Amino acid sequence: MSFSVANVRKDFPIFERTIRDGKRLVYLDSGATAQKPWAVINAESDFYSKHNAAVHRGAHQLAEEATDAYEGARAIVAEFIGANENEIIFTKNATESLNLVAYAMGNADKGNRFALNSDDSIVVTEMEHHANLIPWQQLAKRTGAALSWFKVTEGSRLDLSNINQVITSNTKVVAVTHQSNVLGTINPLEAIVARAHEVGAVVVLDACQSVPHMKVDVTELGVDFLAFSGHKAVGPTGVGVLWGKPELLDALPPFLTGGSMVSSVTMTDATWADVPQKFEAGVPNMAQAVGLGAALNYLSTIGMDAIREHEISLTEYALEKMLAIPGIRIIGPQNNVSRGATIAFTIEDIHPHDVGQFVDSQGVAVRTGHHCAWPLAKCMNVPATTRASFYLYNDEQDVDALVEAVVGAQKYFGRF
Amino acid sequence: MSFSVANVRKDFPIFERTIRDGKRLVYLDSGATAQKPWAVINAESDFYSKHNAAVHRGAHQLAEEATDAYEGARAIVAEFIGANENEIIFTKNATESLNLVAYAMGNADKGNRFALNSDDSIVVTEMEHHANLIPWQQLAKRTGAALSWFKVTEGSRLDLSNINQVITSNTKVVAVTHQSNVLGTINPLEAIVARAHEVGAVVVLDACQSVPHMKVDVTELGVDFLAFSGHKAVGPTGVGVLWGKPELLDALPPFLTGGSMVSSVTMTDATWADVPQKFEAGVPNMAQAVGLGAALNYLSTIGMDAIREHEISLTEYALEKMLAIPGIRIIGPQNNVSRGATIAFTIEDIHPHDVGQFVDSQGVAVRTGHHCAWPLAKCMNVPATTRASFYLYNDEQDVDALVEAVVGAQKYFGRF
Amino acid sequence: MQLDSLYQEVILDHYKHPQHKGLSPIFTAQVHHVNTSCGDEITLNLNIENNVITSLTWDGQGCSISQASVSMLSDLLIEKSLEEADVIAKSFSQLMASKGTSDGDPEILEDAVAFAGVSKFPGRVKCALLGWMAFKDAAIQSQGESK
Amino acid sequence: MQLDSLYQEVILDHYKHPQHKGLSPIFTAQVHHVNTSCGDEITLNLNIENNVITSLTWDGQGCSISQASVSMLSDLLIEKSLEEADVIAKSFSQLMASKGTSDGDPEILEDAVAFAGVSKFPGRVKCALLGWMAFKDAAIQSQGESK
Ligand SMILES: Cc1ncc(COP(=O)(O)O)c(C=O)c1O
Ligand SMILES: Cc1ncc(COP(=O)(O)O)c(C=O)c1O
Repeated sequence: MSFSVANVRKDFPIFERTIRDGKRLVYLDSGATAQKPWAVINAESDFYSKHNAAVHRGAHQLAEEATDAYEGARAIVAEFIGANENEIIFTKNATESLNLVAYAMGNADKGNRFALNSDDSIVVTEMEHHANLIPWQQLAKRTGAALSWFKVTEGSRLDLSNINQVITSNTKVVAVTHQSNVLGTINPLEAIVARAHEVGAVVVLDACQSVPHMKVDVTELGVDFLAFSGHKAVGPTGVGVLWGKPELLDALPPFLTGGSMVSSVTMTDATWADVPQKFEAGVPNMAQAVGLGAALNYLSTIGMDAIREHEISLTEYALEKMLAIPGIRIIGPQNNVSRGATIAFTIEDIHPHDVGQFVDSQGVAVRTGHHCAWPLAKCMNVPATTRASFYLYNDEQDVDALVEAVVGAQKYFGRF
Repeated sequence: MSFSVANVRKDFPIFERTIRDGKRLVYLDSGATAQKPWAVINAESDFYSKHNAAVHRGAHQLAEEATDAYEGARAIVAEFIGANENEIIFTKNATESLNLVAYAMGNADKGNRFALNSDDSIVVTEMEHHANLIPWQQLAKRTGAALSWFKVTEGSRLDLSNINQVITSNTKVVAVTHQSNVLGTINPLEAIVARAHEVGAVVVLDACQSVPHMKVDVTELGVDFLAFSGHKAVGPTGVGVLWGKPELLDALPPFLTGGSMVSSVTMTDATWADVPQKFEAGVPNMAQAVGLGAALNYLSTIGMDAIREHEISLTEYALEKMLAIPGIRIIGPQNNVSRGATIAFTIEDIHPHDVGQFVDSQGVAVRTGHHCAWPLAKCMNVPATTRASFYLYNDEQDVDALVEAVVGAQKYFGRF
Repeated sequence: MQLDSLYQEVILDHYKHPQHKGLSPIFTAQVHHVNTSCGDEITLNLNIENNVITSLTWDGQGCSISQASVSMLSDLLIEKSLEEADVIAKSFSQLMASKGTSDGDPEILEDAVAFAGVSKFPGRVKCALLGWMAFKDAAIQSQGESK
Repeated sequence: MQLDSLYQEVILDHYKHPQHKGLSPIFTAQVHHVNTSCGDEITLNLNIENNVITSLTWDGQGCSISQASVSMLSDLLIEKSLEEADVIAKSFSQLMASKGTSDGDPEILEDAVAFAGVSKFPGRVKCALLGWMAFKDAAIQSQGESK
């Protein structure tokens, strides 16, 4: 139930390099994108060098092999989140997955269960990443539907006290993040799912920050759609996933149109293939899907529960060490309850960009800014924060390096 | 001005393998997807193993390196097609590029130059790939605009005799392929561009089958938007390109929304970043863009004019050899004028699927079916065809292997 | 030659001399199926009386595998009860899913065991199943009618 | 330490003691610019009389680089003609684009040559340019007004 970080790091070639004149790389930006193990890099290379061909199309051996590899990856993804193969759609990233749902709903004709009009409402939260906010703003604008949202409490939790007023009988969609990419807060979903389903709304879960870090089972969660990105789960860039309940994917109109997603085509009209092909227009990101399969297999071998445990104990350690720095303010839960290994903070009035630059000079890679969650920054009343996010290849030494660098930044910018 | 195919093949690892019990791989399916040289495979691997980080976002060294690599790739693409960097948008494939334009036009508010209504018309052609047909069908349905098209002549050319009736003063968009992926026909664009611009319409060029095979210069062509896929240009899967004239990209509303494409965001509204960021929502397909840069550099080193010359002479040879097979019917121009190295055919009444299977057993990879151009198949009056498509790594020996295999199929299916 | 395991004599024979091709005007259900990846099409007329398949005719165009498969299907299923037909259809589906590991049950499938080789060619399994999918669909429609 | 080439004393000094911060009510143009990648904001009030910058005040929040840059900008440009300001702005832009290969012209840029080190940090060039972009914009607006 536990693993050696030192061994894990050996699987990731990037840790063989150094930063800023020979410093050890302390990579604390996995919330933006994760590093890649050889298993993933080699899976992509192998696909290109041995089996590359267009899937589903050719009558030749390479096409058969490519199709097997691609559909095999779909099966791996399905198993990883407790779903069936034909419920998995490959996209280019979670942003596309979420846009897919929003645009496809916008394509629904009157009478379709997803058709929205000015009587309807869409619910989001104040802690959404732009990717799970703006597509819904735009859908609201296109259809005339109202947009409402759950607020965030002082304790950095979703305020569900008014759940019955926010999710009403007019609500058609509730789009919510599983784990905030800024606060680290893991949201409780039972009440939201129960209320949404009570009023006949679907729940769209942004699982970008959860699927890579903990065991996620779509059946247990009870949500209707789920999106995540491969690149945050030690997978390749250029591949994301949308999962949906099969009857909903069936009812949902297509989004991108073109080759491979049709049943028949005339000059003026087209009918659609079955799910998942209906949602995968064009030659797919085959090598990237195969790489994602390798990534999830890699994570499974280490064990998602072990990864979650590791992150919990690392967060425990980090919170304690960081809260001891004078002048620090942690933006997010101060305790280690229902929270992931993402710690955003400000330090006195040193601008996050300057903090980030200083810690970078020490080999510590963090992210600074509003982290694509601008409304959240505004409601936490910070123009920007510095964010450290941990993953399976980080250890307490990395936390120590961060703390030392932050203290160094305080000294550096207080030097006159 | 010429190159050695034998040397080129050494750059492509897939040619080290064999097919169907030890047969030499004769890959004639580059029209579907091209094989990848080591330069491309290594560019992706290197990105992951040495520079991987989220672009445009981090304040750390890896993020700087990743941004340099990604934006460097944009510069390579721009130069390759004679454009400027900020006119290049990375997508996941050409299908997304074309959907982007169609959906973004659908997002245009009244008054925007791209807004369409029931007075307007969209023009396509009968030889479009589904990717440059169905998005326009759907846009027409959403906006009420009419869809009309150029027909294909008996000689497999666009029938432009009625150009002034097809492109009218109501026409807002003319979407046309540069080279048919079935017929091989290269379309003359001057008349279409001139007429479209005369009536104030934009020309959207599907350059999937041209950019990989010949020198394409957007300024010379005079079109307004151009789309192609990386994977058909010896680049990675999962990356495509949309180019557009800068003033048009400025005026075009965004398509996918989310992180990195905004200027400011509140809970209810958002404003957009400048082009190209406006059209690149979410963490991009960084490694794939970098791989595409390497692919185009590889092609440039060989020389696009040399590649085109090579393909012309190979087509000359192939047409002659194939036309000599009794019972063959070539679907596309029989001569070698304004045509690419794609040869679709039927052979007696042997079904293409059976032809494909037989030639595959001989190590020859071709594609069979309607090639995502169903209306074209109907208008050529063939349910399906067998298609051989050639690229820089093919030679006359490959043509001979194809011819021998086709003759073999005739024998095999005539064996009783 | 591996190809011969795909193109068995009996398959090519059915392809060249298709059985029950040509649509009968009498049917309890008519269905039209298309293999979207290659464009193969089939129309199938099914007639059921007292739970027995009294006529099964078809028309269509496609590759040798899809045409031979529907031809054999008609030979096999005519005069069978819907329950018997179901057993045969299931057995055929299993054979197609076997990836070359099964020889098929000649008691149930008779000549159609010749399709065992097709299961080794994933790209062709859909061809072999086209007619069977159409039949399944038609059987459901017929039963709906007769209720 | 490489970092010191970024954070020159004079830059940190301007950051801690910003010049001309606090908006004057008199202006011919007011602009608001945001660095979308980090959220830095600046409001800049520009007053032009007879083609001369008589007042340039600003307010905003951001990192040391963006704040120091606009502070130095105001020191540099006040009392300059629009033509002189344009020469200075161009020179600063060139320095920022130099990727560490230029030391900057002290005759034109005075203390602002301290930003030479910033050009080695591509992630920070935008910060240094924020105020200058705002100024450019304000100058165009002011000229529009006065025509
Ligand atoms: C002419 C043409 N247009 C569009 C496409 C679609 O490209 P992709 O599937 O890479 O999006 C293709 C290839 O499939 C093509 O040949
Ligand atoms: C919570 C959350 N949602 C959505 C996204 C968008 O993911 P991507 O940029 O890979 O599409 C991210 C990451 O950027 C995220 O952290």
